[in-house]
Amino acid sequence: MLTRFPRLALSIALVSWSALGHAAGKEILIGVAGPHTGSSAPFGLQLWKGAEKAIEDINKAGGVNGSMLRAVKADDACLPAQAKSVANKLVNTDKVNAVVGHFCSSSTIPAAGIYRENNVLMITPASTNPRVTEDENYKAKDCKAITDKAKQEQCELSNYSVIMRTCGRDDQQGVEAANFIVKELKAKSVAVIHDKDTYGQGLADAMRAHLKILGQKDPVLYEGLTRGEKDFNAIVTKIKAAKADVVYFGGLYAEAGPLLRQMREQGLKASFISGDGIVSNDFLSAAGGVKFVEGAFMTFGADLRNVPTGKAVVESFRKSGYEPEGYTLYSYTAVQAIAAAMKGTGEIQDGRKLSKWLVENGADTVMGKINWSPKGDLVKSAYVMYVWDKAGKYAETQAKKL
Amino acid sequence: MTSLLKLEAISLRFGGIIALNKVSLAVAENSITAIIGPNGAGKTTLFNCITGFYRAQEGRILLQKEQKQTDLVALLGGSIKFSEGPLKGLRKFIYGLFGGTHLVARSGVARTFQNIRLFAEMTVVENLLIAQHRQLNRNLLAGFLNLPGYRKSEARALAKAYEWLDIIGLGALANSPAGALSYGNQRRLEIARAMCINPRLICLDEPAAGLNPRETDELSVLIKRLRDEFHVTVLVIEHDMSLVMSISDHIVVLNYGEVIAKGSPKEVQADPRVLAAYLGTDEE
Amino acid sequence: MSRRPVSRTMLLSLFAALITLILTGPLSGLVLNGYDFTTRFAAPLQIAAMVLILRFIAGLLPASWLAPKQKHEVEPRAPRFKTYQLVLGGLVLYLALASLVLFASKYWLAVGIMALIYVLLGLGLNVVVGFAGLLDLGFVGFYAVGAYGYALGHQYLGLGFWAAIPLAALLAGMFGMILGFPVLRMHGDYLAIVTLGFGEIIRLVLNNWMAFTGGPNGVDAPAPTFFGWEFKANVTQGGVPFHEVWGLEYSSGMLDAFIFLVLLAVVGLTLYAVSRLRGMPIGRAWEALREDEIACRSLGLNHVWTKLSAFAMGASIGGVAGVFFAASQGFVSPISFSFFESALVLAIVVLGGLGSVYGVILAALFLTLMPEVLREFADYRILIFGFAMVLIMIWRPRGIIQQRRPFFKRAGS
Amino acid sequence: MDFYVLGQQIVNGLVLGSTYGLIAVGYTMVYGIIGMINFAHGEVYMVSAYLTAIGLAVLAYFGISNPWLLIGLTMVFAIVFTSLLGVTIERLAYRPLRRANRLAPLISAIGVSLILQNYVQLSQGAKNQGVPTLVEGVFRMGSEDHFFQITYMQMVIIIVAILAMAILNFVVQHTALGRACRATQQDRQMAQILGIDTDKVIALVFGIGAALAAVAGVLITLNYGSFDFFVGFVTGVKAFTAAVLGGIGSLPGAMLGGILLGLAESLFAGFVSSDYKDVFAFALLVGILIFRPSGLLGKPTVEKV
Repeated sequence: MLTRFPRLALSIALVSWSALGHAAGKEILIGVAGPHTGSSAPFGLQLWKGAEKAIEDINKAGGVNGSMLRAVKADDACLPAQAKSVANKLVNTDKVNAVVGHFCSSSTIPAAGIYRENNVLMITPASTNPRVTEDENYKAKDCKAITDKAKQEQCELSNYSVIMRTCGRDDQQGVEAANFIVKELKAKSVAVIHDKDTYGQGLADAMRAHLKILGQKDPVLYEGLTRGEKDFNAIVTKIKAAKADVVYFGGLYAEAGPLLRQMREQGLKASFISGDGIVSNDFLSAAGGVKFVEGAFMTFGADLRNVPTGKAVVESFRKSGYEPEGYTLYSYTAVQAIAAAMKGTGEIQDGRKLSKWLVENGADTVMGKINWSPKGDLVKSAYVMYVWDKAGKYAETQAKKL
Repeated sequence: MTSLLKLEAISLRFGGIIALNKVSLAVAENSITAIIGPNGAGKTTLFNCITGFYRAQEGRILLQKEQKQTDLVALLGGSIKFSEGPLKGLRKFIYGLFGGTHLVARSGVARTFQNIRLFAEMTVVENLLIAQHRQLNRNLLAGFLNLPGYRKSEARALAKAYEWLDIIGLGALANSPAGALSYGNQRRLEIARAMCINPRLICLDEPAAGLNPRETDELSVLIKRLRDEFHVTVLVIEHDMSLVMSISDHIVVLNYGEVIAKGSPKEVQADPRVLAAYLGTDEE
Repeated sequence: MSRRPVSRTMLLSLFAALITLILTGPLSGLVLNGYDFTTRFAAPLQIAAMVLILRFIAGLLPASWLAPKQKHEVEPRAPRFKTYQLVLGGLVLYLALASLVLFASKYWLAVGIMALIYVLLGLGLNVVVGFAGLLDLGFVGFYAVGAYGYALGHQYLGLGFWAAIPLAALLAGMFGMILGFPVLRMHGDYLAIVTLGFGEIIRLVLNNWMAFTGGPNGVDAPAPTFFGWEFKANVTQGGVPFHEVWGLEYSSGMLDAFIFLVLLAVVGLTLYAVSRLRGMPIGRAWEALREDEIACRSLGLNHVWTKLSAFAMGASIGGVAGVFFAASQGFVSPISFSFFESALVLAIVVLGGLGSVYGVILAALFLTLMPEVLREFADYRILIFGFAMVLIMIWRPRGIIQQRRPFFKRAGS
Repeated sequence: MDFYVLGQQIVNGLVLGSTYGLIAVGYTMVYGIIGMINFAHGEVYMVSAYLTAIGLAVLAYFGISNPWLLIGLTMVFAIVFTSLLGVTIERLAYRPLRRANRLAPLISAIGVSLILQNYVQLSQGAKNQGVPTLVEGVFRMGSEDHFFQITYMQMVIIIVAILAMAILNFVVQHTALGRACRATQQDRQMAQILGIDTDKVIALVFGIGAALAAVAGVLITLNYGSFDFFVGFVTGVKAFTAAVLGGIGSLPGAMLGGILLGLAESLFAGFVSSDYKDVFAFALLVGILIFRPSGLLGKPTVEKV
């Protein structure tokens, strides 16, 4: 309501001001799409904060090719239909030059179709489902035979995907988790729980598949829970009865928290492992305190807060009173990559040209130097196993590198 | 005269209470038969049995239709017998579960209700059109495309509806909501609506309740017209004894679920058992 | 027009502001931060001040402006236009709306498609709730049946768009019957919760049955074609690209334009059919059933069949809407069929005015376009939406448009 | 079947069911008196969950650390505030619609729940919130690693739920206030003629319903420790289902329906499949309503001809 009225007024003023700027052709628009309503909203905020900050920093440094960047916020509520709608709006009405987002894989996948169609570069900082960058209709064309120079260039360009990401893929993440479970924890029986969503179930399946490759017997339990619920006692009792010594959960922190807490409350001492969906300080409060999360494992990309290249940015975030957790810095990275490509090519609209440049040159970002495959996935994206400690913080496990 | 409706030893119990105990009676074709009795005598229950809202537990209710006899109780389903085949069994099951009242109505028994049951939000003329539902062209496609056959059938129904509106004197109010009519008009409209299903027997449940003397007089004229002009048989429950005596050809007296007397108005009036039943309440 | 005394208005406004202050105090003034909190006392004060001002202004307005003014019944009226005039008007309107595809951006076309889909859903639910008076909270189930029917039908049976429309209508209609059967004996709100349960069951099964429906990942739905013309840059269904046939430059908006045009025609036809239904025997029977089931039975109407036919008719319209949804989205997943959608469609029917087909159109446009227009307000979007729902209901409890009953003229006069 | 596993699942079901029951009572009361489904009731419960956390944080700020005192004071705070909220909602969103058709308040209620949900999201942020564990301790039966258990907090929930229902049932059946409620329920016009201020009675019922939601909010929040602005919807739908299952309008019915639903979910999830537990719960509802169209303890509607 009125709580944020001054900000609302301000943003309206900004919109009208920047509309003038846009008319002068001096502005580059970056769409930032993610959930701002619904239960995944905290992640949408992370995406927004990261992108907003990156744009601010880039503008402070003089912008891109003399133009200033501006973020356009889009709320997809993690609903596929809404995601398509906002993607359409970003592309056709706001006429953004590139997009950072979306968050939920289930939203990113349908939205990606629209960006592909319109040749707009989209970099997702968070959607780890493999299908995001796998385009079924895509077939790499052989362009060598084409003699006409311009046409050949066109053909080669079409082999680049405008859908990219700054995060890893669930198949990589699942592999890391499975390795850890088998080699470090030496688990005998694993229970796999997921949240019946594209991301969660995809991750759980990827992990399960790799367990099989490692020669582990089938999980003693493979079940879905319902997102939004808080009482998982029945499933916990079931895990207990199945005598699992490791519980792997594919899903987000809001369900992971209560699940873990209820496991501990029922006296179940099995190790708990999850993926990057629980990378948020809110996991702590969702689980009901330090004593429940202590010892919980999770896979996540390198914590950018510890990467030397990101130090200054992290400091600056903290000074403004915001802890750049989870995907914040990945979103920051995505904007940096977009800006770098625009600087490098001098092009601000053609998504394929931008992605071609990124694939060929890589980008220097807060993550350090990063490179992409032509598909749009990171060439090197090491997942690392983290563990939550007594202080309610997470840190890389001290285990030997596998 | 032959009898149109014959009740043979109808019994109905609600829990331990015997609502109807071996009621037998016959209604002559083209007559006006009144059922009277003190409150709680089982009159409306009997009506509900005849019109298929309750299923009599024992006995038969036979409706004579040209050469054919229909057992109205059997229409409501009943115990499923394997010998009858699966189709009939399924029908019985469905009607047993949801009631087969509409089949009774379709076989030619119409009724009105003690507490008027009009379609209040619909217009007067629509009330009459619904009653003719079975006689209309209900083909969806014909309706959507407004084909001639459909138009003709609607026009016929409308003509009949207006005909009845003229009979009950509501022609001017045809397009106003039925719920907005005065009480007396609602009573008459309900009778007209029942008549629109082309019944052979019409059961009127206290049609004069709540009417003023002038309206009651008009009603008695209307009821007689139903018999004389439209050749339907009328069965009426009524407390207004002067009305009953003036219109009835035949009277059945019910008390505690049993028939205690029947005969012409004169005979019934003289019957000591009837006087006893009404003692202290009504001694006309 | 009477005015209430200003001093009293002042007092009432202050009271309202005080209540607001108490109610928003803890929630807006104390913001949770872990197990701790931070204070933001300005927020509740601001809200209370706004309530004070609004309440005061409202108090100064003549009372009759604010009071809900709606007559209980609207008298039927003889139609003002002849049939051919209406048909002609409809055609002109269709052409006018169809010409929108030439101007509207792809985004607004997509919004328009969603708006029309909700009009269709509203018309379908209107048959069940508005006409037959059966409160159905699981309508989204039929929508899902239609959408998945198209997507899965293509995947497993190779069904095309045009075959899917009648088949989805049939399939959804059948589901409507199946749902209708067990609820025949239930009344009012029991019916509501059982239908809600059915809607949820359909969604949950779609979400859990990985092997058949693709679970949460959903299924791709093919783009519609028209006599072998495909509206894609590259053909995938063995047709010819539309833009090549006509020598046009390819634009991704062509597919949306095509869907919009077809959908517009379907909505027009449905609109015609549903408004005809009211004056037809079956529509009258539905309404009669809503008014008094017992009286219906006494008139020989088969209430079982009548109820089932209402469910089936409503459901098949919902199923058709589902096909268009799948076609325009290009893929379907269970998240799109949550209970909230059912509530939204119900809101369309009730806000529009029960039984009123034109009200449904207005309400559907309002409820789908408003959130898009409000996108500028980002965070406040749903909040404003909620307030609008409550206020419209108070302002016009019988819906935006109250439908007149059909008028029946005496023959020959 | 392992006895301890079965026992644990039954305990799980009873606890879950009691939480449903507590909220279901609010639905049933409002339905009983004005025949409307108060869809915003789940959101009222959600608000009370936030109030619990705010109350605890404020009290802790003032240095109170006795857990029972904390819970007691928070409960009082939540009840007072939430009832006021309930009464205000009734006054603003439902009372103007008293004479409208049955569906108008339903839509208004959906509007109110959207407002509450988004107001809380805007003012408190979208993130998950939590409260610290105040009551620890558990009662176990069985051997060291083969047991079933119930925590003290879970026991409190079950006891309070049954107690609340019993007290309310007593109030409705045996006090002047209850008589006024029942009279209003049966015939509002007649009750008014007889001098009952029906508006007041209805407001009161909304207040009591909301107060129960507050009790549920405090206890459930303390038990599960975490909540967000979305819990009202998820729990609300289940609680509503429970109220209908038990026979809407009947207070013991709401409790019974809640416990039955909780047990059904928990046992089905535990021994068959948690993926399909909600399918089972709704199928159970449909099945029961087919054979008892007015719910388990609801009065059958007599078709009076």
